[in-house]
Amino acid sequence: MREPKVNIEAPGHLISVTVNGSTRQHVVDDRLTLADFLRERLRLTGTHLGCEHGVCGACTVIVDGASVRSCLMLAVQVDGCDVETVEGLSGEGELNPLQQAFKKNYALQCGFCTPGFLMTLTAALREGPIKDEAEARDVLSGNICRCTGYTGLVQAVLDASKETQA
Amino acid sequence: MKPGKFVYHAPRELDEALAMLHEYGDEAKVLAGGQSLMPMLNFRLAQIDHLIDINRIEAELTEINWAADTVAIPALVRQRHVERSAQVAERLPILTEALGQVAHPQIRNRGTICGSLAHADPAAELPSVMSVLDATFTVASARGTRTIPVADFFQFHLTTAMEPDELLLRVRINLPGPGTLSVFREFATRRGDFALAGVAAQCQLDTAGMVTACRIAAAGVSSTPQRLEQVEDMLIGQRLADDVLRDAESLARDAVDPTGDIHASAAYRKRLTGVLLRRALADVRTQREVSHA
Amino acid sequence: MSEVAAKSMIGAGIERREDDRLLTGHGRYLDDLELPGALSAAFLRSTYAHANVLSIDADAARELPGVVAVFTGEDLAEIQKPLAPKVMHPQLIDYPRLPMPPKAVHYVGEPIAIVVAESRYVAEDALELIEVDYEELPAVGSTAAALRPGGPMAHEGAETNVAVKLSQKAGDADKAIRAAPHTLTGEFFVTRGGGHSMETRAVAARFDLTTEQLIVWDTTQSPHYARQQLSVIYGMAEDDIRIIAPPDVGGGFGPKAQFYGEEVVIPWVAKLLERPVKWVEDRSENFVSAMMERSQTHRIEVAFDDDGRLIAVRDFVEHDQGAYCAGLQVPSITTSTVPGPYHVPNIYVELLACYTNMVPTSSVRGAGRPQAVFAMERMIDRIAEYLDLDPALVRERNLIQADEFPYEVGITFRDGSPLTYDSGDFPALLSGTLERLEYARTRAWQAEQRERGRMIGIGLAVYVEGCGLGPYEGAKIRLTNKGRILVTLAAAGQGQGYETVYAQIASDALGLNMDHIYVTTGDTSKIPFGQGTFASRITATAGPAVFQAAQQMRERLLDTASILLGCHPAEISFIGDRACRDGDVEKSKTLLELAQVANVGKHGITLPKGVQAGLETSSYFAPARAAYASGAHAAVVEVDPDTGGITVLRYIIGHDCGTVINPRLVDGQVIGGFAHGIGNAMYEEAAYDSDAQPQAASYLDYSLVSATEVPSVELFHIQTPSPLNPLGVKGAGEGGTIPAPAAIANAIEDALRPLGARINRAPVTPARIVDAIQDAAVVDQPA
Amino acid sequence: MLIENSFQVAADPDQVFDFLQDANNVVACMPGAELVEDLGNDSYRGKVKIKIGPVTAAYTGTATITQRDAGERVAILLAEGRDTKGNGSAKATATMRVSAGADGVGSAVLLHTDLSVSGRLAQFGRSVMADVSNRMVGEMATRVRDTIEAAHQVPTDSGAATADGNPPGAAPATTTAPAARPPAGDDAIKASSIAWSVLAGVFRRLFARLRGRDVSA
Repeated sequence: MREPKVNIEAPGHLISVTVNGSTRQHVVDDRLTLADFLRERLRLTGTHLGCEHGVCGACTVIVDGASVRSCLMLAVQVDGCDVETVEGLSGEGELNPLQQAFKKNYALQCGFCTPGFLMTLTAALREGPIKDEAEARDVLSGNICRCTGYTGLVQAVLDASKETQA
Repeated sequence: MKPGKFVYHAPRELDEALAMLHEYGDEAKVLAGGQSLMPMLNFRLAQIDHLIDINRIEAELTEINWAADTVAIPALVRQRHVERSAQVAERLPILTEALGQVAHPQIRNRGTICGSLAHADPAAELPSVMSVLDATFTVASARGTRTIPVADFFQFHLTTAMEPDELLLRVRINLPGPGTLSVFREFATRRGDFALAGVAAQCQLDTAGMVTACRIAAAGVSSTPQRLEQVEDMLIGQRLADDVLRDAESLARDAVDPTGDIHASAAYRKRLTGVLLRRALADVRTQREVSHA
Repeated sequence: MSEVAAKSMIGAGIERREDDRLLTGHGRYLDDLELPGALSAAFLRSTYAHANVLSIDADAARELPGVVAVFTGEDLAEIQKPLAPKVMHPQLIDYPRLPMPPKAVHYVGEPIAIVVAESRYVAEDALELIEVDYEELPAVGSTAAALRPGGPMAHEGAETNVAVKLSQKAGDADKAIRAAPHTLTGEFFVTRGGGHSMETRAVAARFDLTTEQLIVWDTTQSPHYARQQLSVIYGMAEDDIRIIAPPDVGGGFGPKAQFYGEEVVIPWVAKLLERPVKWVEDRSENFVSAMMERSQTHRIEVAFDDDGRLIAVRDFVEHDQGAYCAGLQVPSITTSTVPGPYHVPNIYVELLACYTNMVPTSSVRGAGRPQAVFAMERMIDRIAEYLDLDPALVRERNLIQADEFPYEVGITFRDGSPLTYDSGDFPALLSGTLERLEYARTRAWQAEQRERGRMIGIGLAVYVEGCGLGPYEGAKIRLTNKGRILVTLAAAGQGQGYETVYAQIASDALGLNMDHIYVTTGDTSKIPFGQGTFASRITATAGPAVFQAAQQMRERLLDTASILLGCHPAEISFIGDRACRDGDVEKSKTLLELAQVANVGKHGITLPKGVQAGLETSSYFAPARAAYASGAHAAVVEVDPDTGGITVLRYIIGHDCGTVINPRLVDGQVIGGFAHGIGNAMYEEAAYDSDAQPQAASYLDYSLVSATEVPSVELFHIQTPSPLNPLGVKGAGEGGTIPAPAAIANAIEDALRPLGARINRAPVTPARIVDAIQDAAVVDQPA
Repeated sequence: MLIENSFQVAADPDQVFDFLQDANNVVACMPGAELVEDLGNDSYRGKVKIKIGPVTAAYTGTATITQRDAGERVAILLAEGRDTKGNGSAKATATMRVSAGADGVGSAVLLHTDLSVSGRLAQFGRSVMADVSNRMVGEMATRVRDTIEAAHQVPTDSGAATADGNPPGAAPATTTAPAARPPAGDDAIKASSIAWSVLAGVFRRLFARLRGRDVSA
């Protein structure tokens, strides 16, 4: 017979993580999610929490080159990783081609889901062009937008794909 | 929707991880991709005291190991990696095909093959695929390693034959011989959803188009992936003619006893299993026609 | 910067001003606010659908380190006052909806205690330590159960679960039906669905001890309504409560227009604790506490002549009001939406709003209209089938014609005025839709494909949408001391692009380039009165208000400039930010200069003769009555009878919302609404079991549509300007949603016609299609 | 949710009914369940732990035999429990009927259970809960049979599961429930439930103190 094991003392973990190119060191609690770490500790509030169970995609960020749900990762897991968030997409105040394509095609309304879409697409477009509407819809299907009906998003993906592959 | 408290461990060595599992047993959970466990922790459906993250283990757990007639997929191989492997597409096309239907790329980027199998959701794609591939599961604990055949591995919803102190080290698959044809078919309400039902089928056909061997498993219609042995028996020695397909459909429909829920009635799931099987077998037939064309 | 004043910004599809910050991660949503020292709150919610709360033991939770306070309903007795229904009825049997009821709970998810802690993580830990002793009571899990004789009551001691009976009457439907050559009946059920804005609800508050003012940040669609409610409940002056809807709100769709217990509890707790407190609803909570809508059963009977011309419609409706009445707007709108765009000489609609033990219902994008359109449009198809006529023809024969406006339907709309369609051209909408569909060719193709075994179906749905409701909306316009035009709206936006649209409208009225105009919204301290964003009303109410206030401002600017330039106002025009005499920039005053003279002034020095101090105008626009937008949808679908899989092959929308201010944004509203409609048609279902336990409490079970489920849409507009406002505008936010379930269900039933399967329920899911095919097969078997 | 279960026991119906009248016996056969206190008047305080993969729920509550008829060999048990973390509750009314077995050999036990679950587990996968409940009842039936048969040491032809050399708990031959899992899982359930064997309130406070030492995140 054993007493239930419970957390006696959580000293926290020192992590070192590169976020949008700059290295940050923080002590984080065991259970702090990556999304909350970015939002609360680094105050990078562009990453949004829409469902916290990995369906809506609003919290999508890029970790070591791959798009992931930041609500389904712990902050302590990104120790030593390279994390990219929406705040890192455009330098010098200019919108990057993907962001411009979003704006031009009315691919956003309330904007809450937008950072997740941008990060998903950023990772996807690095892998190669997105050729047609069907492929665009497939790439978009891991993120939910309640406002636009996706028409603008599809067009933005196709435009950005042309632009970035040109 | 914040997880309850737990102590996070990130062992660097497999032995260290196994020692922790040995110590904490039922109060610990292994974190690989986390794409099933983390939502449960966030919902506080799962509450654990120790989370053992195996992602930092420096042993060779991230590479697919190819041998002459088997392939082993160790614990940290991500689904996306397998999905994109040209070698997998060539040697195990059913796995590639099924992975393309697992959730969405962001989930597959983190999710591991072994993690999904250890999670043992009967509606998931991979358990039924492993059933037809006749996979064996190598599980490790501080007490040693053992292998479990797929028929024994899946026990119930989210429940496998693994003891609380065991970790799924790798899944090993015998590579299908030449001429083996396989199909994974599922039907889901939305792209990336868990299927209302799914069917994995692998058949060997002789030069005359006669089925000489076959394995069929259904997903989402039982508390584990369900082998459809009655259908397999019936198909052996048959050509995949339309009437045979219809017989297979009705056998499959009768062989499963699913539970109805808010998404679909039990009757629908039974019918759907039959339909998916018929279509899977038709695909097999088409594959053969193409390869013989 | 353009050197020439814009000619007409109304109608221009310009890019949105909001986008740059939203695309770079610099949006300012409520949870992004910096509130130093803020505590996190979490609510304990009932796990029972109906129970008495015997006791709550929160001692262990209070002892948890990191927990600052735990309050039960009893601890906050002073604020346990009813949240009044938004729309009342004299016969309504009302049960008090308390912010955090101390004694009894009436739905799963009802808040019963609040934990305030240093972090949300700790607050949720503490929730698990609170022990509640419930006495479970029988629960009502559907309207059918609510109306079952001898069944349980949603509220203990009640004699009936019927909250109110609403009815509408024109002519004598009973008599007409008795005398009619043909009648058909149908029974249709539309299930519950939610708003599901991607940002959930959230409230943060700070009590300023120095000024004794309460500042509340709230994701509400109706900040002024929230302020008024808080003022009543707290017994505080409205001026001491400032509600700020943050600049960015992640979608509303109706549920955020309602007023909730959490909005009462959070500011009060902040006041008690003298610390800022923030609560951000998580998705789990959202599933069981944000208001929902839709659930209705229609038993409809139509009478018609040999040509399919409608003689009478009689519809008995059961409406799921949920556990409390948050307002009767939805059932009321349903009753007046039934007759739609058709000549119906005899109408009788009777609606029973029923209490159940589920989350209260209120408006969700579409608000009572999709259900009525579903019932009516399905019956039009059934008439066509019965008479072996083309469903498009039956519609054409019954449509109100373009020269019949204003058209009095003979019943009353929810704004209290006679249901009078202001303008429209329904035949043009339908024929435009059919033309784009190449209807005759598509029907021929359908027949041909049917021969080959493909189940193709074509579905049509035409609707009229009451929108642009009163009572009023306001706008203030000011020339700031920096020389820019500031437009202030009471309405709070949820992503509709208010900062862009209202600058466009103001630009036209001012004759000034948009670059000099900016817009703020949703802060009760900036404008004294307002109503809120709901019922597709803002463009038709705030739009004219902005337009009028901007016209006044233009006069004021021209007057001031003309005095300074020594000419007549008519000689002034704007070039860039300069008010120029005779178009000459050498003889001009900049907006900054005008502000310097009329607003800033010179300390102690008299104003130039004739100049009026303070360049500020305001306007409140109160429409005479609601405006009516309209539209026609057509769907072509293919059904796989084996799996029940549905593929939408084509979808066409003809839409008329009067004058279009920004076509790109209107298209976005319509197509976004359409996606919601597709969800209602085929995917979304907030299922409850018979014990009223929610069965779809995550996105694993509640299916929101993604890009792969929403088909491409071919959209066209016709513009019949509303005579009810100077801009001629109507609402645009819901037209995509309203008829989509009807059009899709009509198309599916059309596809299945050879099998005789009936689709009587939305959403239509693959499983239900196959089950319906099986049912039809059983019925068809000879006895 | 209705769960129907029937099984044969190679023992006299009255013996079987007597066995089932003792709450201690029944609870000992129920996976993850234990009795905490006899409250008198056929009423007991107890707890049940359910574990489905990483999902766990622990219920504490009371079980009362509300009706018993030795002549008809019918008993009705009402069990109500609350999740120890406040995430819901479960309530079951179980009607047991023992009759003579087919052809007058041994006994037939009919178990009719009406189960309702509220809260989080009800919201997540009702169909899974149905399977879980079925399985629990099935497992209990198997154990009841095995225990009675072991006690009465009657060689059996109906209890194929014990006769064919399978471990107890595996593959009940005549229950309608899905195949139960091998002993490893049972032990896991048991081990956990023993770990929970502290009165709920006391436990919670202990839990609070231990967990609460560090406030972060």
